[in-house]
Amino acid sequence: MSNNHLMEFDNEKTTDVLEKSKQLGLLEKDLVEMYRTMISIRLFEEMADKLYALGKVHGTMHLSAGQEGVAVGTGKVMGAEDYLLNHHRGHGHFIASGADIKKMMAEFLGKETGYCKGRGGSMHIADVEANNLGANGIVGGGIQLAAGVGLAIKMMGEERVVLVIFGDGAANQGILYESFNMAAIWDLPVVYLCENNQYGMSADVTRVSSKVPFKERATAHGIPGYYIDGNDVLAVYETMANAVEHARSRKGPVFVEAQTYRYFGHSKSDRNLYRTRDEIEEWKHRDPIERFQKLLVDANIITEEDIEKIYQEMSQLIDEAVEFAENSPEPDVSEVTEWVYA
Amino acid sequence: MSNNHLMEFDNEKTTDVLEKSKQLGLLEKDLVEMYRTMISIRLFEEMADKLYALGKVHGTMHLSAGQEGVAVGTGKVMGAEDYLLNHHRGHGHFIASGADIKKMMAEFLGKETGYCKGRGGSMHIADVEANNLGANGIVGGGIQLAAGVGLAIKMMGEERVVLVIFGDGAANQGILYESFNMAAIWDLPVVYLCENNQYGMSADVTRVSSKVPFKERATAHGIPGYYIDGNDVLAVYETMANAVEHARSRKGPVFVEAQTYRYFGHSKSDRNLYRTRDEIEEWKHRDPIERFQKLLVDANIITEEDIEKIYQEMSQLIDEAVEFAENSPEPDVSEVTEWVYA
Amino acid sequence: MPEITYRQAIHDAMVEEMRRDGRVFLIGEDIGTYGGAFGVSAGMLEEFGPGRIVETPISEEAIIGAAAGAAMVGMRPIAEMMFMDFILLTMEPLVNQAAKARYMFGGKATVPMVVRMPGGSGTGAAAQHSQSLETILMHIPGIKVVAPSTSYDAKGLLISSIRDLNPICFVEHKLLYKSKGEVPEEEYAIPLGVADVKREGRDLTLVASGIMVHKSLDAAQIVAEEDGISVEVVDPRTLRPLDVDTIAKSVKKTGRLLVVHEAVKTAGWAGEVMASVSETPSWDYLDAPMRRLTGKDVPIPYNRHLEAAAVPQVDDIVREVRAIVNTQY
Amino acid sequence: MPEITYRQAIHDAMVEEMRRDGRVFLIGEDIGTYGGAFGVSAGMLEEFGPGRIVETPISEEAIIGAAAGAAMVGMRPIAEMMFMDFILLTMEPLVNQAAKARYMFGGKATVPMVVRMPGGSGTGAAAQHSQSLETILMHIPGIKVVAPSTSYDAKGLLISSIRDLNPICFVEHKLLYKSKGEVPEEEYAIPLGVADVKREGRDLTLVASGIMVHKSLDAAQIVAEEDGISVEVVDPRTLRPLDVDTIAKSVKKTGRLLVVHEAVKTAGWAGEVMASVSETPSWDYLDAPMRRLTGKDVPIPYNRHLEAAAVPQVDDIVREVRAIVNTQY
Ligand SMILES: Cc1ncc(C[n+]2csc(CCOP(=O)(O)OP(=O)(O)O)c2C)c(N)n1
Ligand SMILES: Cc1ncc(C[n+]2csc(CCOP(=O)(O)OP(=O)(O)O)c2C)c(N)n1
Ligand SMILES: [Mg+2]
Ligand SMILES: [Mg+2]
Repeated sequence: MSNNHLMEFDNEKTTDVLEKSKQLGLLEKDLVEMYRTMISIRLFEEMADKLYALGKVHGTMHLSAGQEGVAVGTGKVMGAEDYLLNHHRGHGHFIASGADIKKMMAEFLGKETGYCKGRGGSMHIADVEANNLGANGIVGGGIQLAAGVGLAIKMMGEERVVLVIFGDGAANQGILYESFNMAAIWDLPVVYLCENNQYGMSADVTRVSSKVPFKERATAHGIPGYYIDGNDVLAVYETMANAVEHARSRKGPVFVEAQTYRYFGHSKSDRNLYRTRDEIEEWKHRDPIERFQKLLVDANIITEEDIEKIYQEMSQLIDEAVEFAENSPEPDVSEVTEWVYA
Repeated sequence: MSNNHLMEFDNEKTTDVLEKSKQLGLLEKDLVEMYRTMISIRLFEEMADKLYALGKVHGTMHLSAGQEGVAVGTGKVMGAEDYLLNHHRGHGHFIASGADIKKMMAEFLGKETGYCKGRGGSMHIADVEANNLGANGIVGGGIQLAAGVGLAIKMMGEERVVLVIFGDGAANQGILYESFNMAAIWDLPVVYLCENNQYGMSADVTRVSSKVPFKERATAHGIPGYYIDGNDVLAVYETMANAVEHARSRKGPVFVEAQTYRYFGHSKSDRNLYRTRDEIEEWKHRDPIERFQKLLVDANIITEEDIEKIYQEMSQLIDEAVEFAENSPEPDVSEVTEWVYA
Repeated sequence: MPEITYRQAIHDAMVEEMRRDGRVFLIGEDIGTYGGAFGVSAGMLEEFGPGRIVETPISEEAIIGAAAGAAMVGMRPIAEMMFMDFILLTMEPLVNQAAKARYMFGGKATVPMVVRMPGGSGTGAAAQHSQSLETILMHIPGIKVVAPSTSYDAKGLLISSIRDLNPICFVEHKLLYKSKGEVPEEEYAIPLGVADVKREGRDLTLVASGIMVHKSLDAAQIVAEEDGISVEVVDPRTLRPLDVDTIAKSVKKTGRLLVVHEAVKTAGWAGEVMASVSETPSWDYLDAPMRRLTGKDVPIPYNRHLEAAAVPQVDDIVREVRAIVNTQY
Repeated sequence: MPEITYRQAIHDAMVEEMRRDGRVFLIGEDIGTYGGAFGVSAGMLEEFGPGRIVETPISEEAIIGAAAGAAMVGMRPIAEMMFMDFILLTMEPLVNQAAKARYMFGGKATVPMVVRMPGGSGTGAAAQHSQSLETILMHIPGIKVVAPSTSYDAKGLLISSIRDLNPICFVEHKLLYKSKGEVPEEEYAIPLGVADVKREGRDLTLVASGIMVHKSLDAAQIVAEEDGISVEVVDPRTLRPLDVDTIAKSVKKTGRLLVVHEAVKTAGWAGEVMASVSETPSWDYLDAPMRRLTGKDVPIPYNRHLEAAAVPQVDDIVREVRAIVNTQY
């Protein structure tokens, strides 16, 4: 195993950020905002890791450091009215979609002020009012819910789309193909985003998958498929913008596979035996944040000072979130049986 | 709906039976035997229909008249040591694989002498000793059992292959894609045969399937796929022989989709509202038996007299089977709880 | 009141609710032109069109997943499983997603969906098309399980189920589709969680559901005539939530309990009824051990005599009632 | 005897059986280099190679389908579900195929397979990774359900399960993996279907399984010391077939029954124990209503206090035992 299975991407590599952003209709402030969000995700994940090590986070969590390009390139495209079905490694996507990190931290600490009043935790974090229909503890669990949401959108004649995110491992769950088929025959506004970080837990994607990239599995269902560099945030933005436009204009579902990499272990029980330090280092050379940062600096959009400041600001926000979470009340144990039924 | 979605087949149409059979290594007696088996299936299904109408068959059954080309072209290829996972419309395949029609009839009549001692009926008929691992009442239910059998064959280092048969409707069950993926990554000796008779119950295959023919769904998994005329028995034989050879020589799984048509309703509750008489008639012009018969007669391999005689012989065998079944004892009700556990 | 079939009652409930509420739609296999495997939705495609009578590929897990997703964003799906047995293909979205979303999300989601499914044996469909799996569904917090035995109950309970905000498993019995019963012409709804005493009696409380209500009523009539035994037949109608009050009240009166279900014995819901009664003061009034008469612990066999032997029949119920009432404890 | 962990006991049983019988193999997700999510198969890839430690894609239904198919033709698969919750994705091949093949085919097939699955709460994994679904599996004719509570039982029962000719659901409890217990060095097997009295007592029979055995033993110790109440703790070890004899014998002696399980209350297997006891002469010896103490009827919440409140704890058991023993009926 290694990375030499990576194929040529469908996207053009972003080299000139000014030209690319013009093409995409992104202003400088959009670029800076995207950069800031990427930083906030990275720092958030590092803090989550710390809290876990301190025993403050119960259970397990799945960190997405390294995958910020996919999260931010995607989040920037989605409208507030669009639905999101997230997966277990979804902190970044949730943040990029505008989450309140205070409520996220509070949820991780199991507090009543958390998004799910401490009932869900990282694996089930949701914000239904904001159209975020939840992370999912079942690999592939959100895929067909998304088709149902797409069906509802179509029935109600709305302009929204639904985005469902899942990993390379999830791509081998049969439900994806039932979902592809249904979404295709009914032209549902579903955007399937496969975040391929090379592994499903310890399983190298090439060892457990009959053929990569996966996009052929989509096109075999008549669904347009894209295979892109997920560590190039503007490439993600561009492809996702096209994908969402396709779905929103009632042309049916789209499939996007974004290649990326996670730096942390799969979850807290992971001893990283299935991959080498070298491999991790190799991917760090393609770090989505550093790549984007370099482009921004080279184009004089941000300075080293700005970067420093952004890191400080984001750190502070995260510290505030932790403080909020720590000071929040625990759920009332007498309410343990509430909210089973509506 | 109509038949104009039929694409060009991957097989060459059989026009010269002598040349074709020479190519395939089939002797004249093989051809006659194949013809006889086709007749026996047709007559068997007609008799089953009669018995059902007389109230002698309990429950439901799914008749395969019209699909004899697939059954016989396939059955002739398979070796006795090969495993079969059949589906609910599998009488023809069972007969073509050498079943004892007496025991089949006895099973339909729920008798102790039936293949499953009257416990299974048409939907669960099996002959485990002869490597027939059963029809299946669950659409798609045999697909992944087959991969497991393939895995066992591989582990034991045997030369066998496993054939799994399912319909166009079953092709939309997600388990098929989990199975494709597993069989492909492990190079399992599984032959997937999709018997596309245009409908899954009342559902026109083109209405409920994102893309036909299905073979692209197999090739997207790196599995060779063929789309053939199932009503051309020698074309079926040829393709299946290649497919089985591929699997047997440890090159991994293969997928074959054979186009055909069922004449009877889906099951006994079917009022055929979803298709027209014209369509049924149109397909009868492509009847697999008549087509083969004409080729055999034209090539002077059989005469009209032979045909008459074959019909008579087969009819008699079937009558004998019915008699056997009718005279067989019912299971002993006191044994109803036997054979739950081994 | 006009008499209509159980099938018609279910059909009418769906049609009326779909006329009343544009969010209600039907999703399943062969529910359009074919009218459903048991004909329940016959004619609905003509009235509501393919936009609301959503015919699917054969992809049960996807049907339930789609229903759950649509329900989470405001629709009111009624999903049809062609046979109850196929619910086994859908346990992931049903149990891990639909049933838990509300709780996991801290009370912020609702999943108003109904899954209709014909269960039970008696048609010769054998092991994979004849199961009675309601107990499994009862064991899932977040799900309600409804199992009507008459046309009247079927219509009234289905209307309440469609209007309910939770995932509902609505268990129909194949052999009841042709049964007839009085159903009012005016709109009505039967609240979920309320049992119905289908026959009053003094000597023994018989709890039964679905087809077993009818067999039990027949048995009750026989023992009344032949033995002078007075059986009270309680039909829970909703298995979860279970109306323990009504059952316990009856047991307090009769001092004896027999639970009859078609589902197989081991870990079947008879145990739930007994455990629930044990938790009430009625336990003190028991004059005999609580008993159950259930399906045998076997897959349903094909042969019609074996099939009949696998589940309780009227004679079996008569025998069991006599044994309980006539034994001295 | 050496003390080993429950995890090690399961590991050893698999290793020894794989050495003994070339037909035995392991199939599941991340069972190779990773050693399984709970480390149970650590090191096995090195000994047996990828030919017998079969690492799969994330395709649970396919794992169970493949195991069933392989078993039907002579192999002896041990399938690992990473979490018991995922068995819900596999109900089709498990229930409709593996469990029924033998019966449907008139006794002519055998499906010798073991499905190992860690169940239960207590690790903060929340609603989709903490379920106790054994009751559902118990309701399926053709399946046996095994649920060991100690290292000794785990090893002996797993060996019997691997040698058994039927589909076995082998339920492990996550919180027990690190628990230690004595296990003999020589080969042994514990027959399926035989309960074990984990503590003898006179006043009350407490039936518990898995982690609840330990909580119950702790509670028994407390009430013995503080109240002089003598609790007999019966661990069925195999939930299906259930050793009703041992339970009934105990109830006959103590006159009181409490069933403790982590699974949610409604339609949980406590009811099966009660129904079974009702069917024995021991019913006559009951001095108090049979009771159950179970998981609450909720999905398992994430917050650790809520999570603990959702399932029986030692204090709850103590309270319940006292209430039963001290109440006059
Ligand atoms: C149905 C199911 N199977 C297995 C798991 C355990 N599990 C959680 S995440 C994971 C790997 C998922 O891989 P992938 O989809 O690539 O996502 P990634 O973790 O790489 O982001 C596994 C096996 C699960 N939660 N659900
Ligand atoms: C899981 C499942 N879903 C639905 C059914 C009901 N059913 C039986 S056969 C059938 C149609 C199957 O279509 P296809 O696979 O094309 O096979 P055909 O009947 O055309 O031979 C359906 C819907 C079933 N038996 N199992
Ligand atoms: Mg991954
Ligand atoms: Mg078909």
